[in-house]
Amino acid sequence: MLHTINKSPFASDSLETCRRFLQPGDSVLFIEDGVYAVQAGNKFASLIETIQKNNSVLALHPDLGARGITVVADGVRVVDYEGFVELVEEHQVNSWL
Amino acid sequence: MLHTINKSPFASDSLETCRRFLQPGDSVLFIEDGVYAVQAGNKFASLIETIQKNNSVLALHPDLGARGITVVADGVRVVDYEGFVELVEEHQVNSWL
Amino acid sequence: MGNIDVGENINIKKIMHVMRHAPHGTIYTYEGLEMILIMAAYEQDLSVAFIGDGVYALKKDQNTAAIGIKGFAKTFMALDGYDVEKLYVDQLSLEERGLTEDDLLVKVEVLGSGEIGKLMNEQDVVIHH
Amino acid sequence: MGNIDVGENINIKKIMHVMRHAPHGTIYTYEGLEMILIMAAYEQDLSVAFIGDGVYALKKDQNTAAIGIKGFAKTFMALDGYDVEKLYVDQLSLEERGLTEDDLLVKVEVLGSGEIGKLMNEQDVVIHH
Amino acid sequence: MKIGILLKEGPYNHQASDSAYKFAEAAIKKGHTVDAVFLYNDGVSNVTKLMDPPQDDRNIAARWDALHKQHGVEILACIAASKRRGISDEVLIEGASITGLGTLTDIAIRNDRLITFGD
Amino acid sequence: MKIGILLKEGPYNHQASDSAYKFAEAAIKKGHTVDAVFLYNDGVSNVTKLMDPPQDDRNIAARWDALHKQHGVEILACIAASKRRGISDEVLIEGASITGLGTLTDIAIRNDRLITFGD
Repeated sequence: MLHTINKSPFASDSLETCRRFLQPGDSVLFIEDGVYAVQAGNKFASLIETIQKNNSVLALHPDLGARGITVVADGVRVVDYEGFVELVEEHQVNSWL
Repeated sequence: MLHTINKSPFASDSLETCRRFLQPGDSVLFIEDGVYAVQAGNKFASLIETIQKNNSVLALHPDLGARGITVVADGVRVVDYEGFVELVEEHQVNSWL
Repeated sequence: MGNIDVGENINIKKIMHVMRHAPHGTIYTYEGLEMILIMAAYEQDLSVAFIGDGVYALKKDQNTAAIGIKGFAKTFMALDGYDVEKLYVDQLSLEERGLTEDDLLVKVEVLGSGEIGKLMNEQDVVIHH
Repeated sequence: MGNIDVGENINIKKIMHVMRHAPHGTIYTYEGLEMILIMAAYEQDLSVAFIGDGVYALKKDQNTAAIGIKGFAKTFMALDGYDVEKLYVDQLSLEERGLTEDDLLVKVEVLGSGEIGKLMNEQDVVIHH
Repeated sequence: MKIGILLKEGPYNHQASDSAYKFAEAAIKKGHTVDAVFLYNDGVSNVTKLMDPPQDDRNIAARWDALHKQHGVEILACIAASKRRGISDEVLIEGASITGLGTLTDIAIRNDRLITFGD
Repeated sequence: MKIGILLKEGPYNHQASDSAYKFAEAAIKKGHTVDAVFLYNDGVSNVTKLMDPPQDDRNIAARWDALHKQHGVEILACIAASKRRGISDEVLIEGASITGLGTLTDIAIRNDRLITFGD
């Protein structure tokens, strides 16, 4: 399953809530304001590291760029909309709103 | 100053953020989904107690009733819209959105 | 409908609705419920999960008269009559909010997040409200 | 306008705009900025505080071309030309986000929440965006 | 006391409209003047006359219209925000007008209080 | 692959509209069929032809209209949600229609994927 998270983890509980429901092998894609979660060096760094033990973590490049995020946490894969579509080809989608 | 908070403290950072900016003597009024903060026995009980050392804490009765909240944390004053207007008579307003 | 053999009914989809917002502050729960009631007529394999502030939707004693908004909490009690019987509530979400099953209007299955996560994972469609 | 003697100018109001949302995910910061630019023409005592995700509005290197939304970060650099000079940034909000003053597009005053709280308290009007 | 209201969310989707209305009603009842309700962001969608909720529900646009007609409260939608969202004179309720942000500034200046409702 | 999209927020105020559009565009470019964009909650406000943003900005309604005309993507607004928010045939762009939630159920059933964008 592909989980998308579109809200800033500082403002919303989406990330903290979603992570409890992840199954091993699920992917997590950060989009829109969600991408702030993977900015290198912020207070969610260790949470992102923990999630990566069982899940791949991705972030949408256009949204990172729009927000001036140039460096992402280790191991986070950056994809564009084409990559987003590929993820949707592979998985059913669970958009955490 | 009267601070109003209208978001659930579980879903949003409004309460945690607002509290850092409170000045002694300011009042805090919980409205809409904000009233979940003062439901007795939830995980924000000690935060509400701390805030009450320097600030009065109020909650809007119509919003409590709509959400089935029958018992509020100790010391929280419950007001209706008339009481809300009285608070606005006494203070400038700072609505944390 | 009872149990459906998916092998013989390839058009039966597993659809989970996830209630994530508190009621009344926003319309998501209410319009979500309207969606569930319509979908119930299509004989799909529907379930509803209440997660985070979504558990508040089921709180007893809601009375919206004084805010001038239509109440709908009791409509959840009618879901059973529409054969929507799979109602899952996230245990930690209840606990953090100082709530227990006794505070809820309808009979639900209280599950750990791992169990709900597993059910989510089996769905064809997941819709958050 | 420089310093205004409030005693002689009872119509000068202290108005603080509070930026609380990240840019682009919602329009609040952008339409907030439009509001500030108009209000700037009215010679009131304006200030802008950046709190929580609001600090992201000032982040350098924003390029919105690939999301198809108009960028506006640079408009904050123009505020000075409108005599909106009181820009306050909450220190803890920066720190939690792994940011420093060097990451910001414009020169601001970085203050503790107590200091910003005191300034808020002196306002006639506070508008959150 | 003279009070201005700033409303930043659309009808039904957020409680902000309802809270703002209930507050205005209570303030008027206590003898205050509610000078204006200024609609910003999605708030501009409060005043379309095409709104047609179920019969047993409140009609939010009609309620603002009545507030204007009965108590002289100005109901004002920001023009820039309205244009983005498809609110124009064509669909506006009688009691509302479209205006600029300068008017909001005037409201902030001439009232004793400005109170915001939103998300 | 056949893909349905559910869009739950209005234009401009939330990025959801833009994300949904960019996703649809990319999916079509990769050879997939985007069957329909179903508008729910404030999402119904995406398709008013009265939308009139600044000239240097995107016109979100016109963009949905073009997506329908160029790629046959059905653009559908929920009738109950539309009525609450003042979206009716009177203001609808040509490429969109108003329909019931049953249609969304059909979309969920007949597509390989249903992906939601919202707040």
